[in-house]
Amino acid sequence: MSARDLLLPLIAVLVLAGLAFSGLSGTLLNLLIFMMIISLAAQGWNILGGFGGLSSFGHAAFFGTGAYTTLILQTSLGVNAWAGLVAGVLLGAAVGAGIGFLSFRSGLKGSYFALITLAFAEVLRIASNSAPITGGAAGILLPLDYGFLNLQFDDRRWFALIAILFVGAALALTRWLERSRFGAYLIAIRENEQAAQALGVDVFRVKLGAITLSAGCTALAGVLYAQNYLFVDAHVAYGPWISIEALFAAIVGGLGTMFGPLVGAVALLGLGEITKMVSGGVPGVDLLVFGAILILTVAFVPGGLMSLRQRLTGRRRPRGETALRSEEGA
Amino acid sequence: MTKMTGQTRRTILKGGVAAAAAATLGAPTVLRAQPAAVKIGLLQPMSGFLAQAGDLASIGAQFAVDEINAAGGIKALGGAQIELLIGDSKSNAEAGAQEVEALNEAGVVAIGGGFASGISLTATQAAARHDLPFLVDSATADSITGRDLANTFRLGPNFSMATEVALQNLIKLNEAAGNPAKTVALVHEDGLFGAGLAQVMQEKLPGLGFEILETISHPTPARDMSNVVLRLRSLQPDLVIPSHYYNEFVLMARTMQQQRVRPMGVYAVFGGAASSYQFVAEYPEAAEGVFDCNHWGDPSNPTDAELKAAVEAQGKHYAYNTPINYSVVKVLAEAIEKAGAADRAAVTEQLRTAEFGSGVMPYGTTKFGEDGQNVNALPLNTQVQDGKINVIFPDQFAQSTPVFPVNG
Amino acid sequence: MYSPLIVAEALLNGLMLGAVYALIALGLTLIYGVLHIVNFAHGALLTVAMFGVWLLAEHLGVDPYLSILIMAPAMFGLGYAAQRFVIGPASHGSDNSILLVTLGLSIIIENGLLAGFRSDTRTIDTDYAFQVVELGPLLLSFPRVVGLFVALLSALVLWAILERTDVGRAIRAVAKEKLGAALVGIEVSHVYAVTFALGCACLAVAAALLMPVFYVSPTTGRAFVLVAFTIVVLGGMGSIVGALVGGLLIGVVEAACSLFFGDSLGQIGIFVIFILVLLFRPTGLFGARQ
Amino acid sequence: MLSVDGLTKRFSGLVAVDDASLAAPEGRITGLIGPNGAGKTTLFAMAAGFLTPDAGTVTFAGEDVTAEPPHLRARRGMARTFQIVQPFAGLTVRENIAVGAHLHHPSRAEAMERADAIGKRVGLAKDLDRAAAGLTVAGRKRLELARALATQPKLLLLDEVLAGLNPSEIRDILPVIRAIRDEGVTILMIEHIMQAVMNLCEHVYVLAQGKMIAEGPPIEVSRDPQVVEAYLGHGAAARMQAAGGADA
Repeated sequence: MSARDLLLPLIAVLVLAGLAFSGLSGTLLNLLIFMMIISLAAQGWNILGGFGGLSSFGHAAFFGTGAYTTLILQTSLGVNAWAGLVAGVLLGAAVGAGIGFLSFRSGLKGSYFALITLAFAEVLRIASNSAPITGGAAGILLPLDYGFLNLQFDDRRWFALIAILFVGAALALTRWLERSRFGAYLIAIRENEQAAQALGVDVFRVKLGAITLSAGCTALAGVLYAQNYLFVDAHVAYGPWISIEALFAAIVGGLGTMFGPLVGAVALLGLGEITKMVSGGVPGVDLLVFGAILILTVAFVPGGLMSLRQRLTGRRRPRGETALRSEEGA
Repeated sequence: MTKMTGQTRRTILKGGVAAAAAATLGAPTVLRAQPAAVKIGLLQPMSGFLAQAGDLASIGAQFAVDEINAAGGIKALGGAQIELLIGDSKSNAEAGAQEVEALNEAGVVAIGGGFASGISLTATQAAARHDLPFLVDSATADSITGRDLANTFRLGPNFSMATEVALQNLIKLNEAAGNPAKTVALVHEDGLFGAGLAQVMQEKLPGLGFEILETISHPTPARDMSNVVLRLRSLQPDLVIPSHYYNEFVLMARTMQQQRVRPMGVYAVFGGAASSYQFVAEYPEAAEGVFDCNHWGDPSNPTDAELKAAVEAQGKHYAYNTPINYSVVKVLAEAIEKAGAADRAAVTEQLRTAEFGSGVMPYGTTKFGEDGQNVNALPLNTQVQDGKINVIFPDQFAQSTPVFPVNG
Repeated sequence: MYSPLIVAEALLNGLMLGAVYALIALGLTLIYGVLHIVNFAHGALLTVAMFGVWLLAEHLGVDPYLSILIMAPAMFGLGYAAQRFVIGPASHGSDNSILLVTLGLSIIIENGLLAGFRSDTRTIDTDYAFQVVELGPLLLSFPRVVGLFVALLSALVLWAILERTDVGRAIRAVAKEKLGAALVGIEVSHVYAVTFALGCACLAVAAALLMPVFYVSPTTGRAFVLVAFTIVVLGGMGSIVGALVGGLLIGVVEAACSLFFGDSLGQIGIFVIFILVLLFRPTGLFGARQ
Repeated sequence: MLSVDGLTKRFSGLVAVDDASLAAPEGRITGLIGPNGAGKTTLFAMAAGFLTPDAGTVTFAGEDVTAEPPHLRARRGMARTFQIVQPFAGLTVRENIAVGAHLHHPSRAEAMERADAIGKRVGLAKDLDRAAAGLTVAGRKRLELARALATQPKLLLLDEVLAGLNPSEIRDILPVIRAIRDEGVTILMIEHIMQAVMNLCEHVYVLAQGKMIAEGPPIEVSRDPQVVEAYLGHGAAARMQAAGGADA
């Protein structure tokens, strides 16, 4: 990876940061922060689902672990928020490695993998709803206390900036994937596991690495979420909503592309706001539109929004497309 | 309904951004030359699994707004009208916090409501970011007012206050009948509300001479109550103390009827359905005799009957959400009146120091303590008797005498 | 801890509810066995059927059990259209895409219902909902007894359709050898849609059996779909007998768990079974070894 | 280089490979022939580690690798192609080959460079930027070969790389294989096309119904009437002789 490879992530960070400091109203700033959080979760999903071709329905397991970890450490051990953040990411990654170890050792993929991840997330949701350490059904509330070390800011633009920087870091991570042997191996596994094996790829280890990275990234989204709302409960942390948002943003944006999840998160959440406005607040209409967009994307633009741009500029890289269809040949 | 005139000033926030857009596009039509309207926010679950509660709450709040506006608005502000902005918390804590941001942006002076504890916890904190006074209605978790948030107040009683009253009344009830009840089974939903209440009961009941046979928890929503009721049938407790939301309460009561489980009493604390007219109307047999200790309007206050009529006029069934949110708006309006300005800090200051009426709730004067809890808040005990929900305790509000044991 | 009578009644309850679970799982496993797809929209389609039963009862006064006669064909048509015109064309036949398309479909259905009916829970009040059948000392819920028998009868009908009709033979041919079936002139996409439709018709029957004792809201199906997946995986993906036995088994396990560990933790039991089966015996109890 | 001894594999009661042994000596092209369903591909899969034998051992460069998974064997220098081609369909030809090259070249740039060179060598120069899915059958076969070569193998296991090609395509690819051998890569190939076997292989094994029934130089084996009549069908011997005679 060269310095040039980092240029695009850098530009993205500058544009987003400029937006955050352009005098947005509080609501729009909140929306921007939320977009960044969903983008991070989707960027995590994209590593496993987009590059590795393993669709998870249970990324909530990682998101929630990140969120709970940082809040538990802060409220009961008095650890500072940044240490909580690191711990949250590490523990989230560890949960990913654990689930990956069990699933990949049993050779689960496709629907089976999707279902088992969903089941793991549900087990965590039910358990955290009654376990004392997660505050049971009450959840955990972090007291309002501004300060850099607490990762809470009176002026929310600073929080937005931190979220944007993390999104930038995840973009750089994705770019590294595109430029590294690990990434090439991961894509090779997505395209054809057996052939990859024959070429010396340790399929199990590469998948395990991918789910660990993926989980860490989504756990970071969970940490930021907890830090932003200062509250998590079992539904917020481990509920199916975040698994679905992450998957939506990544697929609609463009699987296995660097900017896909970010573009997808911004487009979907922006569209969600517009739908809410147009529908006059009828509940469910925004998600209904999401569902329709998901189907249309899979049906007509399997490469996601990013492939539209490439179609326009005439470049062809059929990656996302095969990511969706990778099982055909298997 | 003469009070509901043409100028209903109710605006439902259409999502966060929409609200912001509306705010910048200028205020809604103002009739004649009037001082600028004062905006009060109401945060309620208008959608999601608690939507019924939010609906009933908004009727009460709107009723209060119309009443105040018809009587000349906020006099200290030259008769400024009140505009009620309803934010939909979608029955979840995160959306609640987001709606508070939207309400803030729309320029409200204060927010009332919250309904559920989880939502209220995050919403009050979000409001605190903007020094926005927040008057919680019926959310009961003690921790809501115990967090040094200067902006947070609660009109209704919290868990500890309510369970204390409920237990006192339970003992009174039992003593009056010659202490027949000795054993108890607790049935609770495993959420913040049910689990919290069950915990308090587990701590206190043994000291009061009751033996807890078993504590049974179930998730919300529950698919099926037959195992819960089977366990009750096996245990044969004298009393069943349930704490769950509406659907589960109904399911349990009907299954108990089916399985012929008839304890001496079903004694609910903040029961989801026990003091809901919908339950009483739809399943009179299952509801008959059920006790509840809950938020409840003062039956001797004529406005309470008017509120009930207003709800029924819309083809809905009355529950406590209406009177308590009516009262929340009344208290907030009084605070604005006393502050003499549509200013958040001034309103907060008034709430912290002054005394207020209590709308239609049986609290006498409302006075907020150091932590923001209304020190005079009081739940009432009711019993379903002949298809009517009657107040049985405390004596000064009682409409009838309790029937206990119910199965005797 | 409990008297044998109570335990027996709880297990019987579980067995009877399990029969309805089995019916839901039957549709899922049939679709998997023939189309080789995991239909994630199964729960949402169940919700649609339950709302259908509710609407018929509420507005036309149709008895929930009688509404099977209307709902089963209606759901058959809906299922046919969904597979033929949405799922099939949109997913280009790839496993991952089908999963995503059916997920999208379930989100559309759930939120469409939410927009139309709000999230209120709806119930049907029937005279017999809380009646009991007295079997010696046991008090058995009447709707559950009906559920058990109708579910078993439906399974029998489904079996007869598969074994004794031309369309059933075509379905079995496609399930075994898609290419070969296509070569002898069977229209595969039509057979796929019929299979999907049969699965949906099973849901209609299940919905009618559930409504007298249960409520429906736009997310009700979710509670059942994971149970159904567990049954299908346990019984072996694609195995009809497996789904039946698995359903009854899960019903009993659930009842036992919730009797002894409480309803909250009883739920975990099902997921744990699900995970263990997937990890250690993904072919299920009745599935063929691969 | 490679030797398998007494390999046996059963599938639910059916014996696919029964006590089969063979050796592929270093620097030579060894052939494995036999009628359809003889168990050749199963034997190959066991040699490369994709299947675990029920009995027997696989020895590679003097070490027992019977229990090693395929990726570790690849790292030792064993590469295989698949009878049914398995391209990474969504990637370009260059990227496909680079996956193989990555085995010894962690750097992306180096791997791509190697991929270019190998692509040119097997005759894919003009297709390097195309999606692998868009290649012709012949192109895909070349890609299989190129990817395997990119791992810098000591032993190449070729599973019917010539099947499905027309005579002129075969004529083009034969020298490529011979050149690979000349660079010191040992080759073991399964092949149906007799012309190629006679042409390329120094030593041939014959597998039938899971059992090794003959071995020797191709000419000898092809003249073994037992082999010809029992396993290659009537008249096959004559065809083989004609082909061998014309070309050798």
